[in-house]
Amino acid sequence: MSIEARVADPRLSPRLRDLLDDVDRTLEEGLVPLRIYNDPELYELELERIFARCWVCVAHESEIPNPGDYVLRTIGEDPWIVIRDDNGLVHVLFNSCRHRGTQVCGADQGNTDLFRCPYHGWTYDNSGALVVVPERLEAYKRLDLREWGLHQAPQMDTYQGLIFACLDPDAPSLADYLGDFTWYMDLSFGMARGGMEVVGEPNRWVMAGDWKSAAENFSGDPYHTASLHRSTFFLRPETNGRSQPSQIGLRGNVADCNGHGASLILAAQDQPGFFSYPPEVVSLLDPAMVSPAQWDLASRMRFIFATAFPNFSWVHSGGTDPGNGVGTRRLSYMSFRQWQPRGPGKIEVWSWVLVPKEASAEYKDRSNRLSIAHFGASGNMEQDDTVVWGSIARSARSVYARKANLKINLQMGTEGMSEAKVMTDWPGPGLVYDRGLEEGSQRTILRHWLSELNRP
Amino acid sequence: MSIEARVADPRLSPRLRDLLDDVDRTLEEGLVPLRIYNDPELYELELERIFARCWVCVAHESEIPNPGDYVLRTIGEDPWIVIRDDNGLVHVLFNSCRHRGTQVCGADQGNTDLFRCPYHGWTYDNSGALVVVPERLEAYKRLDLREWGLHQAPQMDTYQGLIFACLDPDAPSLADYLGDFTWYMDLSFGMARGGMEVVGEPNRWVMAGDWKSAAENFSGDPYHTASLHRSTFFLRPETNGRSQPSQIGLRGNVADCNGHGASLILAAQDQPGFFSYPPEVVSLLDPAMVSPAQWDLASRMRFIFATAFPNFSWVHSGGTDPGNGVGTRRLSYMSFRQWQPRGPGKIEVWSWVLVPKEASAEYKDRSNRLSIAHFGASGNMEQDDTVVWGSIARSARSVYARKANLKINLQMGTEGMSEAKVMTDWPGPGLVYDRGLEEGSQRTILRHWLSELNRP
Amino acid sequence: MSIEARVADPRLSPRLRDLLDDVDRTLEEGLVPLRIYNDPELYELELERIFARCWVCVAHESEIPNPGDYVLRTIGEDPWIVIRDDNGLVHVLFNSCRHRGTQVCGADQGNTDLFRCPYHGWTYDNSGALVVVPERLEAYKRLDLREWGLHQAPQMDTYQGLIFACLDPDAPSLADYLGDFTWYMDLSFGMARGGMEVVGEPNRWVMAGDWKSAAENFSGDPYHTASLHRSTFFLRPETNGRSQPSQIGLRGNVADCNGHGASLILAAQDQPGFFSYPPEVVSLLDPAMVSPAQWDLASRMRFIFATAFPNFSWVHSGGTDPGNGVGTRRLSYMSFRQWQPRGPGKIEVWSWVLVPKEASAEYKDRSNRLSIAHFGASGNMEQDDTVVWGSIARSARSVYARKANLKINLQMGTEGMSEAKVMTDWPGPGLVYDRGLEEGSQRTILRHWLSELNRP
Amino acid sequence: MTHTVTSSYVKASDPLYADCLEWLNLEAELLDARRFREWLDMLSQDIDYRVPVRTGRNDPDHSVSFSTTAFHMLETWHALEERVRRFESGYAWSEIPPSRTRRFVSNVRVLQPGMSHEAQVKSNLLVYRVRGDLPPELLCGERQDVLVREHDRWRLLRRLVLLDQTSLPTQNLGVFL
Amino acid sequence: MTHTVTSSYVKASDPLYADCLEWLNLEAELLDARRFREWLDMLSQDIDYRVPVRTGRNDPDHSVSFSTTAFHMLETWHALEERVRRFESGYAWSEIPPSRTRRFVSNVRVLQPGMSHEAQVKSNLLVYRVRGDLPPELLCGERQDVLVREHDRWRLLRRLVLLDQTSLPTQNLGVFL
Amino acid sequence: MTHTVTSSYVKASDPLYADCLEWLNLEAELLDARRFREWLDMLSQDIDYRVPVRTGRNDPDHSVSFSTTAFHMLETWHALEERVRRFESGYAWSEIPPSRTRRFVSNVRVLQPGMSHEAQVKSNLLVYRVRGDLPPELLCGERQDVLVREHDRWRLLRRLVLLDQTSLPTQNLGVFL
Ligand code: FES
Ligand code: FES
Ligand code: FES
Ligand SMILES: [Fe+3]
Ligand SMILES: [Fe+3]
Ligand SMILES: [Fe+3]
Repeated sequence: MSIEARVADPRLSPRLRDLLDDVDRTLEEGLVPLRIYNDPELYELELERIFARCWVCVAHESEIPNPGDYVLRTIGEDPWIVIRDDNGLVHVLFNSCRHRGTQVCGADQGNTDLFRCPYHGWTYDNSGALVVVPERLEAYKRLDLREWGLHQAPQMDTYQGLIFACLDPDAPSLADYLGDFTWYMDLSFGMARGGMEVVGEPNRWVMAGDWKSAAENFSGDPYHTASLHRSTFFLRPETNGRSQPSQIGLRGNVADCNGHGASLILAAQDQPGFFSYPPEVVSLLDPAMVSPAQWDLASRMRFIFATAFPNFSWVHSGGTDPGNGVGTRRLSYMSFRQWQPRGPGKIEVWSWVLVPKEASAEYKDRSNRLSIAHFGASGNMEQDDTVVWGSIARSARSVYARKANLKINLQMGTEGMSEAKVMTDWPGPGLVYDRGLEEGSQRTILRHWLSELNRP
Repeated sequence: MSIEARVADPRLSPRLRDLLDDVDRTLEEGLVPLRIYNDPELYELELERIFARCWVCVAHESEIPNPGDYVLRTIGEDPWIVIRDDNGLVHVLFNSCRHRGTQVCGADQGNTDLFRCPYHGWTYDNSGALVVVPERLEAYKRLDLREWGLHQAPQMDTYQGLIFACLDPDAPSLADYLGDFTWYMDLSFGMARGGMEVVGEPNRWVMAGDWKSAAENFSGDPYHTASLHRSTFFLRPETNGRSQPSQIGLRGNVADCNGHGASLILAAQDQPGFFSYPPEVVSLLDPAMVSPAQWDLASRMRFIFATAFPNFSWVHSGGTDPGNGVGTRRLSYMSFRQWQPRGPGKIEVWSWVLVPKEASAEYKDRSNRLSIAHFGASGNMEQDDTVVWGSIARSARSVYARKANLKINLQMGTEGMSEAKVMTDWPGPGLVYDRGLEEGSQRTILRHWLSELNRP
Repeated sequence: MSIEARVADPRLSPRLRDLLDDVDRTLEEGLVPLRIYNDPELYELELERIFARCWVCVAHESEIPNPGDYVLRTIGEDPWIVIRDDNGLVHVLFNSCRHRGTQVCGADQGNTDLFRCPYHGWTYDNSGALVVVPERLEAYKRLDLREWGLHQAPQMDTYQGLIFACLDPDAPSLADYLGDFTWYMDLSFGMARGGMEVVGEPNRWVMAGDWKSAAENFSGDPYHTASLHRSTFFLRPETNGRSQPSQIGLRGNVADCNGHGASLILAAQDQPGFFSYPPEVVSLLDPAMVSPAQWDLASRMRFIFATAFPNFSWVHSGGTDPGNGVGTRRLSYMSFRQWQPRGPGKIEVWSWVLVPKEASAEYKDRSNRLSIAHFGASGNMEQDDTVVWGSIARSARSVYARKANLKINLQMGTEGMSEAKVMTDWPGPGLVYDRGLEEGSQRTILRHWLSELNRP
Repeated sequence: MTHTVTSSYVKASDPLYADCLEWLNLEAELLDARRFREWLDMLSQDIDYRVPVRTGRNDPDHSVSFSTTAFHMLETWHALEERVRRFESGYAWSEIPPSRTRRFVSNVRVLQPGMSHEAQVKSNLLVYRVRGDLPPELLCGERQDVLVREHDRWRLLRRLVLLDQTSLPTQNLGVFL
Repeated sequence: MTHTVTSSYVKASDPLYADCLEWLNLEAELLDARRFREWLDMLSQDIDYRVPVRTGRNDPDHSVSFSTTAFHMLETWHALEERVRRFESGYAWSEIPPSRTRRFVSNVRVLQPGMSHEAQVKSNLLVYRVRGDLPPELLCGERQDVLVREHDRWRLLRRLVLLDQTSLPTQNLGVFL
Repeated sequence: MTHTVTSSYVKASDPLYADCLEWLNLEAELLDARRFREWLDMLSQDIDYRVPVRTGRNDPDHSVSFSTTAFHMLETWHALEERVRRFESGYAWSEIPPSRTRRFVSNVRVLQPGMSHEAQVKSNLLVYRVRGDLPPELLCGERQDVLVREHDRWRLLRRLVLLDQTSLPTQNLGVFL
C-alpha cells in the first residue's frame, strides 16, 4: 500500500498513522514499537479492521452435532450464535433481535428450534428466519418477514471440522485466506478416520495480555521454552531441570505460509512420530486423507504449535500421564484456542481439547487429562505464558515507551543474525527454516496485522 | 435545523455528525441505528446537550417538607443539593464549595440550616448564600460574599409537587417545556385533595442499559407486555398464563404531546376506573382540581405509563394485594422514576412510590407493597425489563452494528403498517392513537433526542 | 510562552488549548477552572508533559543501602527499577526486557546481581547491562550486547539522600530544577549527622483525588488546618477542640521558590525548635552541614509542610506519644510522600517515615508511631485530607463545571485580599509571606503546572 | 431498631446455635440451588420479610440510616410465594438462563431466647451473583432473623435484611436475601 | 450429580462436624501459606480432584450446567504432586513472586455418613487473590468433598469444585481450590 | 513470625472455641455498628495492635513479605483510644457521614493454649466498605490474635493483621481491622 493511499485514510488519527508507518519502516529489521501491545485507540482499530474483517474461528462442528444445537460465540467482542439448523446447515447469526436489538439467546449453549425474543416475542427459527411476529396482521401489515431474519455473518465456511466466519462480505474465501496453510492444519485436524471431536466445552479465562503476544508465540517461538517453561523440565525424570538442546535442532519453523505461521519438532530416531499417538490411535489415522508428503511428515512429527491469523492457534504434542513421569507410555494431546480481544491489554482465552472421535473412551480421558496438565487456565505450561504476556502489556502501556518510541527486538532470523536457514528440501509449503532459533513467523503475524490495519 | 447549521457545529466529530444525520434520514420510516444505545462519544454528547439542557426532575416536594430539609440528587451525573430554605423556598444548589470545589454536603439527605465546607470552613446557609468565611477580615478583605454563594441551577420550577431543574439559562420555561403534557400528568399527580406524597426514599439500583430504552418503553410500549411480562400472568388466577387480547384495545396511545409520550388503558365496563383506587381513596379525588374532560377520562382509567423527556417516567396502575391473587379487592399503586445516565450503556434507576397524602396509613402500606411487588429492583415486572434493556446495550456496542450500520425497527404505526388510527374524538391533547399497536411515542422520544443533539 | 507558539502545538486538542489558555488568563487573579482536577484528556497530557519530563523522586538511598538492593517504583504510571549496582552506583532502569518487553523484575523489592527475563532468558546485571543472551552464538550473531542493556532513565541524580529521575534528556539538571528550594530541603533532610533513613517500606494506598490537590495542599495551605483537622484538636488536652489562632502568626509561607512551595511555623518562645526533636536527637544535628542562617532558622522551627513540584511533598513536625496527650515530652516525626497519578481523579499515595539514622532505636520507634498516628492511610490528620481531595475530584468531573466554566477561588494573597505581606528580612530564599493566610504557593504549583503543559 | 448489640449470645457449642447455623446453611444451599419451593417451606406462613432502603444519612452509629417506609422488598408469605410462582412459570425472562449465586453466611450470632420456641439470629451475608457475560455483582449486609419452632421444625418468622449499599449494584433484585 | 440438597446434616455440635471444620480451615491455611507438601499429605493417594467447566446453559436448578467432560482441573494425586513439584522447582515464573491468596470457607455442611470412616462435606469457598499490581481476583463456588479416615487422620478422597464463573476472572488457575 | 501453621487446633466443639468465636463475632458487630467505646472495652490496656505493610517480595511461603518496621497501624491502647476520641469529636470529616462496613470473619482457628488464661486465635477477615457514591472497597487478610482472660472476660492482648494487599484499595484506613 502506498503512502498516499494511507494518508487518505480518513478513519486514522495522525497518531495512529504515524505509529503504523513507524512499524512499517522497521519491522523488516526486526524492530517494533513496544506500545502496539497496549494502546486503546489501536485496539479499536484492530476490532474494526482485523476482527470484523478477517476469517475468525467460531466453533468446531462437533460442538453442535445435532439439528438445533447452538453455542454463543464472539467475533472480536461481538455476540454471535453458531447454530445447526433443522436441515443440518450451520448458520452464524448476530445475537440481536431485528425489532429492537435485544439478544434473542441468553444461554451460552443449548438446542432449540426457535429463538423467541423476550421483549416483544418476535420469533426466529434455527436458521435465523423470522417466523412469528405477534399481532402481525394488525400491527405489521406491510412487514416482509423475509427481510427481517436475524443477521447472518456475511461469510461462513468450514475447514476440517472448524467453523469460520468473516464479517467482511468482500473478503476472499476461507480457502484463499488459509491458502497453503491448510497443509499444516491437515496434519492435526485431518488425518483421523471419523474426524476429530471436542472433549466438552472450552475452558475460558480472562487475563491481562495482548492477543498478538499469544498469536505470535504460538506461531513459533521455540526460543522461549527453555527459559519460560523450565519448571516443567523438573516434572520428567529424564530431564530433571535441564533443557534438551539436542532436540531443538530437529525443527521445521514455518516462518510464513500465506500470512500464518507454525513451528514443528520432528521426532528423533528413538522417538515416536504421529504426535505421540499410541498405536491404537495411529491405527485410526488414514493415509488416504492426506498427501503422501503430509503422511510422511506426520509419521515423523513430535509436535506442532501454530497460529492462523488473527487469533486461532493450536498445539498438538505428546507426553506421559500427569504425575507418572516415566517416559515410556505414549500419549498425545491437542488443544486449539482463541485469543479473544477483551479490551486494550486484555484477552479471554478459549481453549478446547480435541481428540480423534473414534478413539477409545479411556484414551480420550487420558488425553484430556494430559492436555489439562499442560494447557488451559491451570496448565503447567500455560500458567507461565499468561504472566509474561500480561507483563508485556503492562510495560507497553507506559508513557515512556510512547514518548521515547521504545522498540522491541524481533531480529532473530533477520539478515546475518541466526544460523537458521531456509530449507529447500522441506516437503511442505511456505518459507520454512531448519531450526527454531528465528522469529520469522512472529514478524509474519505482525506483517499480516499491519497490512490489514493499513487497508482503509 | 438545516444541514448547514449542523455542519458548522464545532463540537461534533465527523463520526457523530454522520450518525445523527443517519438517524435523521430514516427515523420517520422507523429505522434507527442500533449503536445509539451504547456509544461512549454519543453518551458524552447526551450529557452535554440533553441532561445539561433539558428540564430534569430532581425531587418531589414531599421529600423535603420542612425548612432545611434536603436531598442529594444528580442531573446527568452531576451532584446537586435540593433544599428547602428557611423561608420555605426550594433551591437547587451545586454541591461544590466556591472556594476550592469540595462537596459541601456528604449525607444524601437530612436537615440543616448551614452547610459547612469541611476543607477550610466556608459556610453557606440553606438558601446557598455564603455566610461565613473564616478569617475573612484578615484574609479576604475584598471578597464580596454575595458573589460567592453556592451555584444555583440556572432554572428551577415545580409542577404538581414535582421539582424540576434546568441547567440552561436560555431554555424555555418548565410550563413551555411540558406544554400540554401536563394534562396527562394531572391525572396521576394532580387529582388528590391534599396532594400526593412519596412513601419514603427512592429505591435505587445500577444496571446495564441505556436510558433511552427505558424512556421509550415507558412512553408507550404496550406491545411488550404480553411477551416480556408473561410470567406475571401466572400470578392471577383469572389469566393463568394467558394474555388478554380483549383488553388491549381500550387504549389511548399518546404518540406525541409536546415531545413527550404516554400509553393509557381504559377500563372495560365491569372494571374500576380511577386507576383502581378503592372507594376510600376515590372519595379524596377532587373534580375541581382538573377539567371536566380530565375528570371524565380519569374515571375510566385503568392505567397509564408515561415519559416526560428525557428521563422522567411514571406508572399508575392497579391490582390486588400481592399473593392474594383474587381479583376483587381494588388497590392502586404509582411509581415515578428517573433513568439516570451512569456511563455508556449504564443507568441508575431511582424509583419512588407515590400515594395520596390523605389516604389512610393502611391503604398506603398496601399500595406500597403492591408497588414493590411490581416495580423497583425486585419488581415482578421490572426485573424482566432490566434484562432486555441491558441486553440491547450489549448488542448495541458491537463493532459489527457500527460497521454494517444495523438498524432497529420502530415501524409499528408508520404508514400502512398498523391498524392503529389517530383518534379525533379523544378528549385530551396530543396525537393519540386508538390502540397500543404502534410505536409513535418511542419515535417521538428519539425525535426529541435528535433535535436536542443537533442544536449546537 | 507566546500565544503563537501554543497554537502551533500539534498535540493539543482545541478543547485542551482553550482550557490552558483559560487558566492562563485568570490564574493570577486567583481563578482556576474546577475541571482541571478531573479531566481524562488533561490527565494524559500531564503524564506526557509533567511526569515524563520533570524530576520525580523515586526512592531514598537508605532503601537500597547495599549493592544489588533494588525497589520497584513508578514515574507517572510507568514501571522502573531503582537499583544499586555492584559498584555502589544507583541506576534507574525501565522494567522491560529489551527483547520483547516483558518485565524483568516482578518482586517489588529485593537484592539481586542479575535480572533474568522469564520469557526467553535474556539476563541483565544490576547495572542494567545485558550479559546473557541464550543461544547467542547461534541466534544473535550480530547482536551488540552493549546496545541492548535495559533502558536507563535519561537523567538520574540525588539530593540529600533522595534519588530523583527525569525522563527528559534535555531537561535542566536536578540542581537547577530544585534551585534555591534545597535551602528548605536541607532543614529536614540535611542536618543530621549520619544522614536520614527510612523506617521500612512506604505505606501505600489508592484513593480518589487529583495529585494537584495534594501537591497544592502540602505546598502551603495552613488555612485548612483549623477546619479540616479540627477533630485532632480534641486529642490534646491543652486545645480540647479549640484552634490556636495565636500560633498561626509565627509563619513563613514560602509562596514561590523556583516553582516549589512550603509553609513553615516557627516556635513560640516557650516552644521547642528543631522540629521538636528531643535533646538526644538535637545533639545529632550538625551546624556544619548547613549555613548559619539555616541553622538559626532550624533552631526555631516547629514544623514545615512542603512540595517540590510535581508530586514530592514532606511534613516535618512534632508532638507527643499517641494517646499520651500530655504536651511535655518532645518528639518529632517526618513523612515524605509522593502523590502518584493513577488515572483521572485517582492517586496512589506512597508515604515514607524518615528518621535520623543515628538516633536510638527507641526514639525511632516512638517517632514512627507518632508519624503513623498523624499521616499515612490511617493517619488521624491524613484521613480527613483524603476525603476532601476525593470530593474535589468528584465535583470537578461534572459536565456542568465544564459547560458553565466554574472557577474555584485561589484569591487569598492576591492584590488587596489578605493582610499577609512579603517579608524582606526572611533569612531564606524565595518569595516568603509573613503568615499563612495566603495561597501563593498553590498558585505557584499551578503556574509551574501550566508552563510545563504549555511547552510542546 | 436495627443495631442493638448484645453480648449475651448463645454459645456456639449450644444445640440451639447448631440448629440455627444448620438452618441458615440449608437455606443458603436451597436458594443457591434455586429450590424455591423447599425454601418456602422453611418459612412460617406468618413471615414478615423486609429489605429496607438504606440511605446515606449522617448517622454515626447507623441507627437511623435505614428507611422505615421504603423497601426493596416488603413481603408476606403469599407475596414471596407469588415471586416463586413467577420463577416457576417458565417465562421469568430475567432468570432465563438463571443467574448463578453463592451465599456466604458468616458471623452467626444467636440470642438467648426469651421464649423457648423462638430464636433470634443475626448473620452477615455476602451474595456473589453472576449472569451471562455481565460483571459479577456483590450484595452484602446483615440479616436479623427470628426463627420459630413450628411442628418440630424451625421456620423463619421475621427477617430484616440490612444492606450496606444505598444503591444496589445489581441488574435487578431477582434473588432472595 | 451436583446439587442434591440434604437436610439431614450433622449438627455443628457433633465432633464429626468439628473435625471437618478443622480439616477445612487447616487446609485453607496451608494453601494460603503455600505449604503445598503438607497439603498433599492431607490428601488420600486415591484422590479424585476435579474442577468442571461451568456453562451458561438454561438450567433452572443448576443441575446440568457443569460440564461432565471439560475441566479446569482433573487430577489424580500424582498429577497434583506434579503441580506442587513445579512450584518447588524455583522456575515456576507464574508464581515468582507468588500471588497472595486468602480463602474464605463458609457454609460448612457435613452429611451424616453411611460409613463411619467417611464424611461428606460441602462448603462455600471464596478465594481472594492478588499479585503484583494487577487488580485482585475473586474466585468462588461450592466444594463437595469426601473425607476418609486413613490411619487415624482424615484425608481428602474426592473433591468437586463447582465454580460460579463460566469464564474464570483470573490470570491463570495457579491456585488449588 | 507470621506463618506458623499448626494442626493441633482446639476442636470447634470445645467451649474455648465457642468463646473465641463469640468474641470475634461480637467485636465485628460492635465495629460495624461503630460502637467504638464498647470495642475499646474488649481490648486489654496492654494491647499491642499492628497492621504491618505488606511487600511484594519474592517470598515463596509468605514468611518474609510483611514489613517488620513499616506499619499502617502500630498502636497501644491509648493510641487506639485517641482514634476513637477523634471519631467522637463530631469533626472527623472523613467519616461524616460514616462509611458503611461489613466484616466477614471466617476460618476461625484456636490454638491449644500453653497458659489457661490465654487463647491464640487466627481468623480470616474480609471487610466490605462503602461510603457516599464511591465504589465499594474490599480489605482482606488474616488476623493473628491473642486473647487474655481478665476479670472473667476475654480481652484482646495482641493483634497482628496480615493484609493481602501491598497497596491498600481504600480512600483511607479509617476503620479498625
Ligand atoms: S426487541 Fe425483539 S421482539 Fe421487540
Ligand atoms: S474548599 Fe470549601 S472552604 Fe475551602
Ligand atoms: S522478552 Fe525477555 S528474553 Fe524475550
Ligand atoms: Fe509457552
Ligand atoms: Fe415493562
Ligand atoms: Fe491536611
